[in-house]
Amino acid sequence: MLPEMLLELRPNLDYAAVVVLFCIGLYAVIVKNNLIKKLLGLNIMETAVFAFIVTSGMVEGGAPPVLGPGVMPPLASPLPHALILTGIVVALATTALALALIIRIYLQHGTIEADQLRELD
Amino acid sequence: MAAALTVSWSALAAWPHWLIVLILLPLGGAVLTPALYALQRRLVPWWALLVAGLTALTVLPLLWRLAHEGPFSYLPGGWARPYGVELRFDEFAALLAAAVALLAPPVLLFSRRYAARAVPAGRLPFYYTLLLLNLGGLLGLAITADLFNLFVFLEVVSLSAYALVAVGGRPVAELAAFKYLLMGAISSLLILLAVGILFALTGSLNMADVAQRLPALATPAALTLAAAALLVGFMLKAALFPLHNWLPEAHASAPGAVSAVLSGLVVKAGIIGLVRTYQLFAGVELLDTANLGAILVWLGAASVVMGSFFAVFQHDLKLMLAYSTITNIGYIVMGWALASPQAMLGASLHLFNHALIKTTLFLAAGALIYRTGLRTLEELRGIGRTMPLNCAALALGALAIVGVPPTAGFVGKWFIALGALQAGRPFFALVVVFGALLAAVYYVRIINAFYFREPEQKAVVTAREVPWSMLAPVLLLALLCLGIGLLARLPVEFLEPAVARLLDGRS
Amino acid sequence: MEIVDPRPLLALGISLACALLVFATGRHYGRRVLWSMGAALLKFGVVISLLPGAMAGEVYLFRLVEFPPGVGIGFRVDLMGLFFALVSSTLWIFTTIYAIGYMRGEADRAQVRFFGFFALCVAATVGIAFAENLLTLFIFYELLTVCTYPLVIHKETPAALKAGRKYLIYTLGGGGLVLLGLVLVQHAAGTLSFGQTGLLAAGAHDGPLGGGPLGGGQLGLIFAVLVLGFGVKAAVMPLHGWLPSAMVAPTPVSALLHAVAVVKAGAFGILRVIYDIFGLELLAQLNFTQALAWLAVVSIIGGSLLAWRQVNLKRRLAYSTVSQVSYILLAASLLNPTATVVAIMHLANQGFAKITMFFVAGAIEQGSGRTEINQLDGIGRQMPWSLAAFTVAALSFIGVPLLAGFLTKWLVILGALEGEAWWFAAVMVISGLLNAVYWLPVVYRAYFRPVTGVVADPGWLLRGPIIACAAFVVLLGTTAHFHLLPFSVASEAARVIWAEVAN
Amino acid sequence: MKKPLVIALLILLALALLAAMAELPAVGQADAPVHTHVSARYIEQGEAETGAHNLVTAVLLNYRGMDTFGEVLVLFTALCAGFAVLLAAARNGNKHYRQPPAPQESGAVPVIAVSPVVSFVVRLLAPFIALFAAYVILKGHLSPGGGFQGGMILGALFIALTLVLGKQYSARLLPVAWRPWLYALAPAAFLVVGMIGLQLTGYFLGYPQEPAWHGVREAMMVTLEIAIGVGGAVLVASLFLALESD
Repeated sequence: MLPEMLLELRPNLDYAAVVVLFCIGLYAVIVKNNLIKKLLGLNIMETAVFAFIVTSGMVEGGAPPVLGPGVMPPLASPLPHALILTGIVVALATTALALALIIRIYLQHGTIEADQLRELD
Repeated sequence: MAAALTVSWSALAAWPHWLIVLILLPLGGAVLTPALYALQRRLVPWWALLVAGLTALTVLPLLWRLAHEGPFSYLPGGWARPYGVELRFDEFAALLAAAVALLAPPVLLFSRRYAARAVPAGRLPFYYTLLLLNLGGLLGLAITADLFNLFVFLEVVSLSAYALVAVGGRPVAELAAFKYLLMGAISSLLILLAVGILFALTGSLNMADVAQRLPALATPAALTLAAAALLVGFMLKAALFPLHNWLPEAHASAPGAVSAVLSGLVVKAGIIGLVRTYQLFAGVELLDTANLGAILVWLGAASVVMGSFFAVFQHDLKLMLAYSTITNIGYIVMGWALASPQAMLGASLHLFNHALIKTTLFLAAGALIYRTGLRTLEELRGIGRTMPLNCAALALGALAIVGVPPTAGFVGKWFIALGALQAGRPFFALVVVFGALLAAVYYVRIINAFYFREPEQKAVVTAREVPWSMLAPVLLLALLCLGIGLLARLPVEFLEPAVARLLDGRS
Repeated sequence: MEIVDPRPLLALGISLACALLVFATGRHYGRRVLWSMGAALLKFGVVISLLPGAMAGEVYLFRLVEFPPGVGIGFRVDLMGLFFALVSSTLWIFTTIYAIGYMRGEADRAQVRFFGFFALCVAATVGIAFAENLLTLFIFYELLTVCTYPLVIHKETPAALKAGRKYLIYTLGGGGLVLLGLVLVQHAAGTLSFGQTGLLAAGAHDGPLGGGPLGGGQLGLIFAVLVLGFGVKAAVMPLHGWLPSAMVAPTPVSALLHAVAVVKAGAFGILRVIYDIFGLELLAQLNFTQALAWLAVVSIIGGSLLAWRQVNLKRRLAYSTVSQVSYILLAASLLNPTATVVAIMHLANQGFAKITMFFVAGAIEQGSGRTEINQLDGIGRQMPWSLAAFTVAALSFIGVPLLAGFLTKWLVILGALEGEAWWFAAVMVISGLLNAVYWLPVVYRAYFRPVTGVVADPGWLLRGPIIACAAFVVLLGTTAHFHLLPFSVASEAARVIWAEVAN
Repeated sequence: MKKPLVIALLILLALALLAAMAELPAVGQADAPVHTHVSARYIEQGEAETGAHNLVTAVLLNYRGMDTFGEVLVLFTALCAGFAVLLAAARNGNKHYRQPPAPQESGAVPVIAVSPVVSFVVRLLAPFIALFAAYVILKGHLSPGGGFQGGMILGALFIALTLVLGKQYSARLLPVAWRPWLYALAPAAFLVVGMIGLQLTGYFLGYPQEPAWHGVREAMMVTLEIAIGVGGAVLVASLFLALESD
């Protein structure tokens, strides 16, 4: 079953990279003790999802969806790009707030290690 | 006279732009709040209240139109679906919108005096801004008919919610907020991933369009993954057991008015998400929705039992209320997943009623903390003597959440239990009753401590009722807990066709 | 003939208004007394004014609100409910007088709470009696639970709080069962309204939700759930544990628990289950009542045996209640007209006799601080009026003719023989003997042992109600066939119930 | 103990994800639904309908303007959230507040010794960076680029200047009295442009399509681009200042 799946996956190897990236990010979020590292893991996951959506809009031999002299179809789909621009802003916002919270946690507790924080409770 | 009134109402409701006004008002109001603070800081609470009040009024013509015409759409930019972003006002959107409309003004009125003490002065304008953003985001999330737009509004809601938890500056709250953020961000990512997969499969983002195109696909694994990612994502947002871990601390450590909004309204965003997921996949034959339903029913039942079970052992009043939210989310999800007309009706009713009741409870608890600074039942013993009105409101809210007839909490549970029997699954009717009993146990503990124990703390003995601008909203909401229970006929009749339509769409 | 009439609501409203007034202004002794007595008398007047019409076959109806469609709060006065309401509102008058005397020494705050919640409890009882449907009944049933709780923990001692907790766990558990039954009945029958011969009778043949006829198993489940749910309050063994513990409460509260409201509400609920929800016809086809009868027998004999073992007077009274209330269940489960009369009638018989004994026990405790039976030597000579009343009540329980209890036993025996269930008749005789075994020694001690210690005069506020209640015990036993007196009301109620079957 | 378990679970998750991904249309396949359904119209008619050469901009500001409105709201939310979490938490009368431990460095502004070379270079380059930011914002209309990207450059410039020239200078660059209005600029611009669209076309965020109105349409979109740019820059700059303030 597994080799069969891999065979099917061949045209979608780009997506496989996305899956690996996603899992690496999730691993960091779960296992890492340092809150900043957890946040980095989250950012890796975000990147994975963005990469996935942008990849889905790609077309073989296509040009970027910016019209102008000499631009010939096929064009990549503009929609995923637009979505991901918004997605990046959302990720930025989340990261900014998370960093702000981490700063406050550090000021209040003197540490940003998850296990030490748990003991403080 | 009555006829003239009717005509003018329908003329008013016919104005096509109410739906966009509904979200522009709170969001626009929020955007201007920091600037207003710079000009005239004392006006900010009143400004927020005004914005919330106007938003609440906006819901009225929308409800009128929905009741007379059925669901309707608004197309920003004028692009026909699926090319633009569609906004759509259906009964489930109406439920959440009505809850926001009803609860936002009392919460903001309560906040004026409450936040002045619970929130550091420099953060105050942002407290109001974030509250308005949160409410506006919830409205947007309720009415959007576009998958990606749903994600964007969900983020407005989530980000403001994370920050609101920490706005009071308590160290515990900041830690809880971070935990909440981490879980929330993961759930958002899962949702975005699912949106991406659905987009890759159908090339569309409009929910109705996607739902139409999904049944033609022959990709079981991808569909399952999309459904699963949406389910898990929204379950995390809704704090369904076993993904509830983040909720109690976040809701308990936030300032009282914020807890009310979080527990009453924000978790409902997850429920609305689950409803939308259901609507997306209802017609897909490759994917056995009954199986998904079966899982959700059990998770809902587990939430009911576990939430109550944890709540029984809490000493902190607000933690108790927070665990009770998990229980009630369990009821709603269970009712939905049972998928019989009465159970769905009950779940929809409970979505609204729980918002009302939990807001009452959290505001009343916030008022107690405002006066005494005490949080545990042991410390608050005897508070019923010194703050009788506030405690009476809390007691009424407690009765309602237990589901004592004829309060608002009864109706939803009643229909969920009946619906369980209707679906031929009497075990879940038993769960409803058992959950109500467990709830009775811990709410009796609260009432016992407040009324039948001698005060021990000095702060309790010297406590007075909170100022009227805080007491009035609490009392009003408590009376509504009773009144809406008595008037439950209206929402039942309003929702029945919607539920029938939803179930028809499936078969 | 159904007539829309607001008087049932009025009766409820009087008690509620009394509670509110007491809470608002009750710190003043005179006002507290005025509101309580005024409301008790006024309510009795309202309830009794319903009697002539009801005896003439009128049924008063008042629907208050319907919240989910088809499910609402409404009131309906039929004879059985009216009988219960009459018993309870008569006893409220006596208990109020007694309580005014009994509570005199207590702090104002405690008294306000006592009289306020007492009025609420009585309001709930009227609500139960006049409930038009099972939901209304359930609401007031739970209101009763909640409002009795502050009374049970009145003394706020650790023992009282513990008893209160036990009381709540038992009764809320029972309430949960009733709620479950409520959902099941609504699902099976599509309605909760009383006043048809058996809500479920229609559903048993043709399920309204298209689910086909209800099976015996489903009906059995509904019956078991409801009977056990109500049985908790009726203190059916093995669900009786809360009742003796609750004896820590002051005497008027015990009176409320045992005679005026709480256990009666449970028994009344079971009567409603049998006569209105299932209906005689349906039950006649099924064998459920047989099980209920045996459950009642266990309680009757077991309660008596346990009572025998008690050395504390109030605890002995408590276990005796376990035994006595089950008479009602036994009679009801016999399913014949004679037994139906007594099932209703015993609500009054047990109430008046038991309240007399509680009042006496309270008066003794108040006057001398004695609570154990072996301390009662010679007290009959010190408190002649009270102990005479006590003796009357005890003889009534034993089943001496011309007293209320005799009527009960006699009719149950007749009913049992009518149904050719002679062993239930035997149970009645054994129970009478057991009552003799544990009550006569008390009487003997009181009269024939030498006097020990001094007893303060209980005063007429306590003595009056005691004598009046004992007089009622005699009255109930002797005036069997006077029009509008309790026995004829109960007979008429039973006749109406059976007339519907005959049609 | 925890790690192997997590890894095992993640491998399972990865397999599930891979199974799903394997079923998706092949990457780059031109007849996938992504390309044939909604996108097809954007590519074919986008320029005519929106006037933007950059179709991403067309989608961003026109077809899915609501999303971008949501995006600037998210930015605004993040800004307020940052302030709500970071601003001085001196409490008014709540005894539960625990004073945070004093930060190691005393003094409000972390003094970073900036070498004269760096200072000179930053000041020298500042106008050019600003020009570049403006270019990216405005050029986004025609080719890759756009408001948000330009805004980030502007924000980075602001941070660099503050670091080099000190906090006093930042108040001159971004006057305190203006700040709340600048926070509101991007979402407010959307509201105004949306309302103008409502007046002109009858739809919120609608753009007039008649040839006579093309200039207006252009102006509306450029306004939004600039507003998004300024909003992004203000976010980065303000959060930086808020971090510094405590």
